[in-house]
Amino acid sequence: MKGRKDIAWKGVRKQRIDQWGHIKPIENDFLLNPLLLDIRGSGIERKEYYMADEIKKRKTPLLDELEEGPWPSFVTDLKKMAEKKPKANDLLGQLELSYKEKKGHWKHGGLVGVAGYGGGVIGRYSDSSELFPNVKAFHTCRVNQTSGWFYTTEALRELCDIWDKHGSGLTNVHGSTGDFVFLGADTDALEPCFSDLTKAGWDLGGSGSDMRTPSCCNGPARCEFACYDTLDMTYDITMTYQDELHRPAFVYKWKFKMAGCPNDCVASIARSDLAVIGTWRDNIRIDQSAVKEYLDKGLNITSDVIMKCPKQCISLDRNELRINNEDCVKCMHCLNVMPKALRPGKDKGATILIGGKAPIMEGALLSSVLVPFMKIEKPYTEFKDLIERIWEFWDEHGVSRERIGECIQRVGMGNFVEAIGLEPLPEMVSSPRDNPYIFYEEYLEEGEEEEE
Amino acid sequence: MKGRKDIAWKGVRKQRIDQWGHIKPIENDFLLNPLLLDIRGSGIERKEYYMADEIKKRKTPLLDELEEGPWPSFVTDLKKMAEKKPKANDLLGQLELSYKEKKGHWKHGGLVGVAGYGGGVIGRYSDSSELFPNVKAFHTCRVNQTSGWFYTTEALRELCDIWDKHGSGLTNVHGSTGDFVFLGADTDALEPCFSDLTKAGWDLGGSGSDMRTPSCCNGPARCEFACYDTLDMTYDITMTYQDELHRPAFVYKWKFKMAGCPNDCVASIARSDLAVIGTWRDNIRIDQSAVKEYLDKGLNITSDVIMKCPKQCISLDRNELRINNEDCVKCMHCLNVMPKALRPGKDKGATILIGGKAPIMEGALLSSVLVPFMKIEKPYTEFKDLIERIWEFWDEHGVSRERIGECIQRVGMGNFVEAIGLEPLPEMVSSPRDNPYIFYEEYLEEGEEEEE
Amino acid sequence: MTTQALERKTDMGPPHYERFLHPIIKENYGKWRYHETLKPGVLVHVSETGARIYTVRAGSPRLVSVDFIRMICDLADKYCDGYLRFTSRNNIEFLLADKENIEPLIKGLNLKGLPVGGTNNAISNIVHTQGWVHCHSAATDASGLVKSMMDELYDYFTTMKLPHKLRIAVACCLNMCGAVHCSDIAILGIHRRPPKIDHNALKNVCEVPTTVSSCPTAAIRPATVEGIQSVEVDEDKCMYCGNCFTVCPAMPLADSLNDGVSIWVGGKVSNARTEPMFTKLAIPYLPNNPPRWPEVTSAVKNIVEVYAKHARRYERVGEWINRIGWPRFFKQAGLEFTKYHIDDFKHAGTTYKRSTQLTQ
Amino acid sequence: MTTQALERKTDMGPPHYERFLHPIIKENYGKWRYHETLKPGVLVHVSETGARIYTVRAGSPRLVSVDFIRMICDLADKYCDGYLRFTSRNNIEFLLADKENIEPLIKGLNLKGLPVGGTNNAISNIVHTQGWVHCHSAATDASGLVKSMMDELYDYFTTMKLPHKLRIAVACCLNMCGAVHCSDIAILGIHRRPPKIDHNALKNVCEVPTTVSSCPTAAIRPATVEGIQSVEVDEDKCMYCGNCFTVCPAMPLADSLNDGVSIWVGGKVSNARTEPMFTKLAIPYLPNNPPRWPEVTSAVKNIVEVYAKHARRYERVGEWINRIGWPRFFKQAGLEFTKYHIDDFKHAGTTYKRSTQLTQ
Ligand code: SRM
Ligand code: SRM
Ligand code: SRM
Ligand code: SRM
Ligand code: SF4
Ligand code: SF4
Ligand code: SF4
Ligand code: SF4
Ligand code: SF4
Ligand code: SF4
Ligand code: SF4
Ligand code: SF4
Repeated sequence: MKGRKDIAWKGVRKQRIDQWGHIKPIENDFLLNPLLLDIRGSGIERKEYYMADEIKKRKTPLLDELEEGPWPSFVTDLKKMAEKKPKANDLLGQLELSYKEKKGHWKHGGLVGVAGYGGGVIGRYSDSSELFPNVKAFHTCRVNQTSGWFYTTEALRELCDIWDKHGSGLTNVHGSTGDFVFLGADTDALEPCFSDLTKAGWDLGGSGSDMRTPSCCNGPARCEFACYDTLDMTYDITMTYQDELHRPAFVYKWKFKMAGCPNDCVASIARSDLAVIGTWRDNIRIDQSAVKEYLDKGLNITSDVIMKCPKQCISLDRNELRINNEDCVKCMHCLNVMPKALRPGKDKGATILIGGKAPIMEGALLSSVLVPFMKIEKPYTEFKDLIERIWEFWDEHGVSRERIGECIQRVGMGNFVEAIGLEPLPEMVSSPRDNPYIFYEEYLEEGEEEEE
Repeated sequence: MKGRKDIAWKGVRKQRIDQWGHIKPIENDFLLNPLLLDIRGSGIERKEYYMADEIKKRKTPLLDELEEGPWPSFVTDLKKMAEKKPKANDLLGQLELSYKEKKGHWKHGGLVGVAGYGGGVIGRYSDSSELFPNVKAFHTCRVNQTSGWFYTTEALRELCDIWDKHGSGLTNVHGSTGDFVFLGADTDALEPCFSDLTKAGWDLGGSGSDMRTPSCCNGPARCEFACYDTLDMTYDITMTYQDELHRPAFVYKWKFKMAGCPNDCVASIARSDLAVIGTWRDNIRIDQSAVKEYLDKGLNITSDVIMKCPKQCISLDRNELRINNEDCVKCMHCLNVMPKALRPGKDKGATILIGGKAPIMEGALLSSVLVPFMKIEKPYTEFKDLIERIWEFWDEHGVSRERIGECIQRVGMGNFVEAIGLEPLPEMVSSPRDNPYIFYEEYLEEGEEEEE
Repeated sequence: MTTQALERKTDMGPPHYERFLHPIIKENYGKWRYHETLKPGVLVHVSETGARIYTVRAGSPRLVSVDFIRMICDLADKYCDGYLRFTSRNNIEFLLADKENIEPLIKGLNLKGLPVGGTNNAISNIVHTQGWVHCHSAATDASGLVKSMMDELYDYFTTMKLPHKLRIAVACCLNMCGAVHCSDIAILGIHRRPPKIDHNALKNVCEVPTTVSSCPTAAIRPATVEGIQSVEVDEDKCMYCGNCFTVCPAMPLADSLNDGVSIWVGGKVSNARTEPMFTKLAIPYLPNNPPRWPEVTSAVKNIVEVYAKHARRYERVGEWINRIGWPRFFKQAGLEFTKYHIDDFKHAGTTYKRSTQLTQ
Repeated sequence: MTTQALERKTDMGPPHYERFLHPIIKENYGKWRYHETLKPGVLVHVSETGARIYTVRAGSPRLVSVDFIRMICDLADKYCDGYLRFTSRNNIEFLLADKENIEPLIKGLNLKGLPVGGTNNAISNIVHTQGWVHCHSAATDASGLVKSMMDELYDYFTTMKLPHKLRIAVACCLNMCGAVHCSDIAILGIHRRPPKIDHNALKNVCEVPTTVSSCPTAAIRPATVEGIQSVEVDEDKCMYCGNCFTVCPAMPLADSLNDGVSIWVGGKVSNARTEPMFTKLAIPYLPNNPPRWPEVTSAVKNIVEVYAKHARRYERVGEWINRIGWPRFFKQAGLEFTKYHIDDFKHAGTTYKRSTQLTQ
């Protein structure tokens, strides 16, 4: 990408075009405009809601119904906290109002944070603070979780103590992106809370147009299928890109998720811009005696394994299991059913996929194959080089609020892979194009020689 | 549709939006503008091509090479005709020039025809008439073929005689849409040729923005799989819509193709705007003794039939073939392999599919299910009613040069089926929507009652 | 690790995970050989060395207080040498060295009202989002919906009697923070009324061009309203995505009367057997009926039960539906098929049935 | 049937097909029970009544003279009681009542240079279009390409040794009159140079707004060129579709140096086993090399042979490729994969590989 600033491909849409054919100006960078962001926090004064008697007294008849039933009740927990914490108490009140009115009572956004960080805090203000003054401000701190969400009770208690001191005492363990979320802080409490966190060795995660907190499955820590060290890679990437995590500088958010194998227990293919999914490229290792064990225990290998193999490449020949590894697509099914008998090969690594996201604005995307197989080894140089080339590209060609998956579709996957220095590969597509609208990049002028 | 002129659905794109997000004005009706069409014929004077000696003498060294090889040579045939017909001779010359220069030598379009008809003739003028004066004009007449392309030698000779008299003597048997194509007439010859044709009982087919000549597979005439009378329906539809066939009045072309069963031997699903594909909805009829015959003759029913059934709904139980008809999707494979043993059920009819076309401008489309099952019986009233409702819709909502398949995608299949008075059915989709961008058509105002 | 100012530490990142690994895990890191499910919610992983680590998985509401966390810490201290983790679906996993501690731990958990399960052919915890508890965008609540549904589906969490894993997710608006786009069953909060514009506020807090261009369907036009430079919304073009509200606070969509929930089915993310799939629309609208959303819970339960009854072993919801076809799914689940089910978005045409392969 | 003027008959439509049906066909119309393929190109259809009609299928170049037609009529008179038909792929089908006539007819056909075959697991006749013979849009010739290819593939027409039917089509420009979008193998004429604008002509024969709006990629802009109100083309945005030329004759795309042929594979239209499929790009460009297009014929033959070698019985080309995956197809066929193969059109994203299911 360096020195290629001026490349222009054929056929690249210069505007962003959405699903309805509406053309978006490419200089639409409102969300990078700090001025604009600032005023979002100020919100709009909403008209007052009537204040019902039972709410004044924190009677919560509607929420109370959620204390029934076998599943653990967040209401019960909330109520206990409400006895101790005014913020929790007012949250309870406001939530009851929402249940009554079938409507939320939070103002729009709010730009707050800790000094020097652009991410990690989500500002939140009540639109009914006259009723619920203690949730007038009710920000969240996204505390960067540990790789694989492993904790000691000591560490958890430490986090609890900090949050007990500075906030509502309410948390999400964990947020959808993976953070340990402190739910409900005053603006004033943010810096002291952050200070206590860092003292104890914790830091904030991401929010806004930055790299978000990477997360991973428990991988080699507790899973036999892990094809690379998801925990270490996640830690390493998180540490390497602290600046990208904390100081929003991208055109939009960027999420990494690391899954140890194609089972994808962190839903990386659907929920991250860059998914690293472990796989292997040699033969599945078979332990025939364990096959026999499964058979003896009554497993119906034919119906439960052989018939379910998407490539029909397994057979059972007098209790010997055979796999035609050339046809196998490493889907994991046979290994999942017989983990004791089958193991990934020894030549392990990962498939790198790009572009997953939720639907706003152009429809949801699943990540797609960028590198069919990459060896994943410390210090992850090949991976980081690739990521940096991608970020450079995105920085140059991305439009504000355009995730990388959308950017690639706009620019064309072919142009994208070329620009970041990869070869186009048939593994990148489920099938080649079926339309004849090809942007051939060269043509001959009269007098020129015929091409070879 | 009558009396519904003012319906406006939610979410319908008021403009036509192409694949690149380019917004097309909806009043873009240039091809309906006869003035514009007229001047197309006048073409542009192209610069003269040098006239090689060998061409003057009708030496055709390049084309001659196409006389080699086992497949019958159109060149040999053309040359024979060239000896008799100056038009064929000049065609040969111009084609040799094209082979030499790797370029065609026909001018653009040309609006010619027979009186009262807007379709059936394609005008064509040479851009090198100084070299090849006899192909200065070289129009085609599209003669409406017979249903299923059945002929007697008498009829064929009749057509040959007419064409020998009026044109180049060259034909396409048949054109891609199905017509018997007379290739190469002078403008003057068109009316006399037409007159002789009609006298002999023949008529022209379609071209331009009209209904095109319908065509069909040989169906019940020579095929055991036919689920309805493709020949009769094609004839009936052709006769009923003579006006639509001959006087372009649509926003663009419209093609019907009738296939007797899901094998679709006329490629109707890919090549017609409206495909009628025979099918059935009761059980496949099995003749177990014929099953046994196939087995005896060595057919491997397990590998060739059972394993290939897409729904895995066939089994063989002590030489008895069983079909789980509830799961069967009428794909035809098992019947194709064992026609003597298996027959479609008795409750026959057709699936009606809509919208197939080539790629210009929004990418190729395959037709999609509009009516999962319709009884197809003379006089085809239900079918014709449906077609007329569709045409009315297309007339009202279609944009110039927008095939019905594109129109439906723009307007939305849901709105389309509603407008033509059909129920939305899950059979119309391969799957329901996966994006949440739903145009809910109603909402409640405050004070209104909650919906049921 | 960089330090920005003298008195403040920044960019130190999370603590290193090794600090938190159970000694058995540390020793057998990357050496796990296989696992077995001993009973619902209880796994054992066996190492090449023969070492074993036991896991007990307990459900959690995710929205929990520090006291709740301290309570589970007490249990982990007692039975797990102080080691525990959370899963990608917000369950709590207790990691045990000693098999003998499994039953006492489970008893302890049950005493505190926490269910054990979620493994294998079970419904695991519901991935969900903020809802009315914390988000400005919410069209429904998340925690309450989840509680209501898990109460109904409890039995499927604590047993393993389904044909295969069943994964449910909730998102309270179209932003889909719960990533409901690829779940076996998804519940999605929806608005159904175009934004009500606060023109006075708009002129102060939003830029007109930005607001206009935020709309995917070009429903927003600049307009002068009662002398104020503002915008107007062509209601025919609005599909309630909320993107304008994200960009301009003066265009709220939340509406007590019209907000509600839609139900989606058949997504998955694993690559096992079939490739990952998106969820597809099953029910376009059910009302918000807090505190227990009875329409939603019974609709979800119905789908689970139809799946449980008809799917084959190892078939995820989407795989089952693909085998039987959508027409039969709608019939078996007793759901109405409407025009809303027919895609009219970007790739709409690719979802039309372009074949005669139909069951009758 | 209406009559427009006194002296002219119009709108009478084609003659009724019944006139042209062989008596055996008329009697057994709709009563056919089954068929058998007696040998390549020869079918027998057996009726419920036991009656039989024999079919001999012969290849035709489609572009034929009246004398050619008369020649086949002679044969049909001699052996078929004067009854014959043409197929949807432009083959000639002779309909015989008498089995004894089959061999003499075949001999007669062969004498005239016409091959018999095209049934079952064969390559049938190539559906094709006008090419340089008659069309203004052509980027290549059709008849010559077909002749060159069928010479090479002759053996596959007269035998039935392929895994299954193989259907080839040719279209000489992107309009695709040969409907190549759903063939096992398709050959498509392509331009590769933006239109050269004849500004003088344009002002007379085209409307500027119409021309501008004809372009799918918005590559055409109004422009004043040497004082003439005309248009200009942004070459970076042109993908040579030819739609502007269809609308405006002053924008020809044909270009001796750059026109050529692209090769596509894996489409089908039947609903047998798998749903209909589009063809996909295999080779983005091969030069126009008349009279025999050696690059094209050998590329096509290579694909046929790789298919013949690797596909399983009853697998069409697309079904075979779907089973082995595109990466292996490219490897086995020795084809280069380029950025042109990656879709960048409307539904491009739906063709990306959104799964880890890969062979290595
Ligand atoms: C807290 C959290 C939900 C939760 O309850 O766990 C969350 C909450 C919000 N998300 Fe999210 N998202 C959260 C994970 C996700 C995920 C899931 C994931 O990361 O795996 C997604 C889907 C995956 C993806 O990124 O596409 C997600 C997709 C969105 C989107 C849509 C993005 C898109 O491109 O389609 C938005 C809208 C936006 O960015 O403007 C959004 C916006 C928001 C905002 C900031 C609301 C807004 O309009 O600005 C929410 C703040 C709520 C609040 O009051 O705290 N959030 N958001 C999750 C982050 C916690 C954490 O750090 O761990
Ligand atoms: C003669 C024929 C090709 C042949 O050699 O057989 C033909 C020839 C032309 N077609 Fe075609 N089309 C012919 C069948 C088709 C088919 C196949 C079919 O009908 O099964 C298709 C694809 C199916 C479809 O309709 O989509 C077809 C799709 C087109 C298109 C693209 C339409 C689209 O929506 O994508 C055009 C362009 C246009 O309409 O502007 C076109 C335009 C043309 C024009 C009129 C050229 C033009 O730019 O205006 C050609 C005149 C050639 C000439 O000089 O005679 N022709 N055209 C076929 C008609 C003969 C007949 O009546 O039997
Ligand atoms: C603990 C956890 C990873 C983590 O780091 O947190 C995990 C752990 C295991 N997963 Fe998973 N999966 C976990 C979330 C997931 C997810 C993500 C999600 O649900 O959002 C998926 C993708 C689901 C999807 O496709 O929508 C997932 C798809 C699988 C599969 C593939 C299932 C399938 O056939 O589609 C397997 C294999 C199996 O179950 O046979 C699997 C298997 C396993 C095994 C057996 C792996 C092993 O050998 O240790 C683990 C115990 C499974 C169990 O629960 O029965 N895991 N697993 C996650 C537990 C979540 C929970 O609390 O329930
Ligand atoms: C004569 C013809 C219909 C007509 O009215 O003209 C015809 C006639 C028959 N077709 Fe066909 N098909 C004819 C064009 C087609 C087409 C259209 C095309 O090629 O453009 C198709 C769709 C091809 C595609 O999918 O791309 C077609 C797909 C089939 C199939 C399905 C093959 C498959 O498995 O995909 C069968 C069944 C089979 O072959 O087992 C079939 C079977 C048959 C049978 C056996 C039906 C019968 O019982 O009589 C007929 C003799 C077949 C043979 O050639 O071996 N016919 N058949 C057409 C002959 C064309 C030719 O000259 O070769
Ligand atoms: S993704 Fe694979 S390696 Fe990671 S926890 Fe799941 S099964 Fe184990
Ligand atoms: S991993 Fe999947 S594709 Fe490979 S052999 Fe096992 S079941 Fe088959
Ligand atoms: S489409 Fe069906 S009915 Fe018609 S010829 Fe082909 S196989 Fe026979
Ligand atoms: S018609 Fe097709 S789906 Fe039905 S039983 Fe036969 S092979 Fe199976
Ligand atoms: S899904 Fe919507 S409402 Fe729920 S947390 Fe995310 S942005 Fe907020
Ligand atoms: S909700 Fe979405 S569709 Fe409606 S006006 Fe706002 S941005 Fe446009
Ligand atoms: S494919 Fe193109 S060049 Fe060939 S006949 Fe059709 S319009 Fe003419
Ligand atoms: S050939 Fe097609 S893309 Fe190129 S200028 Fe003409 S219409 Fe536009």
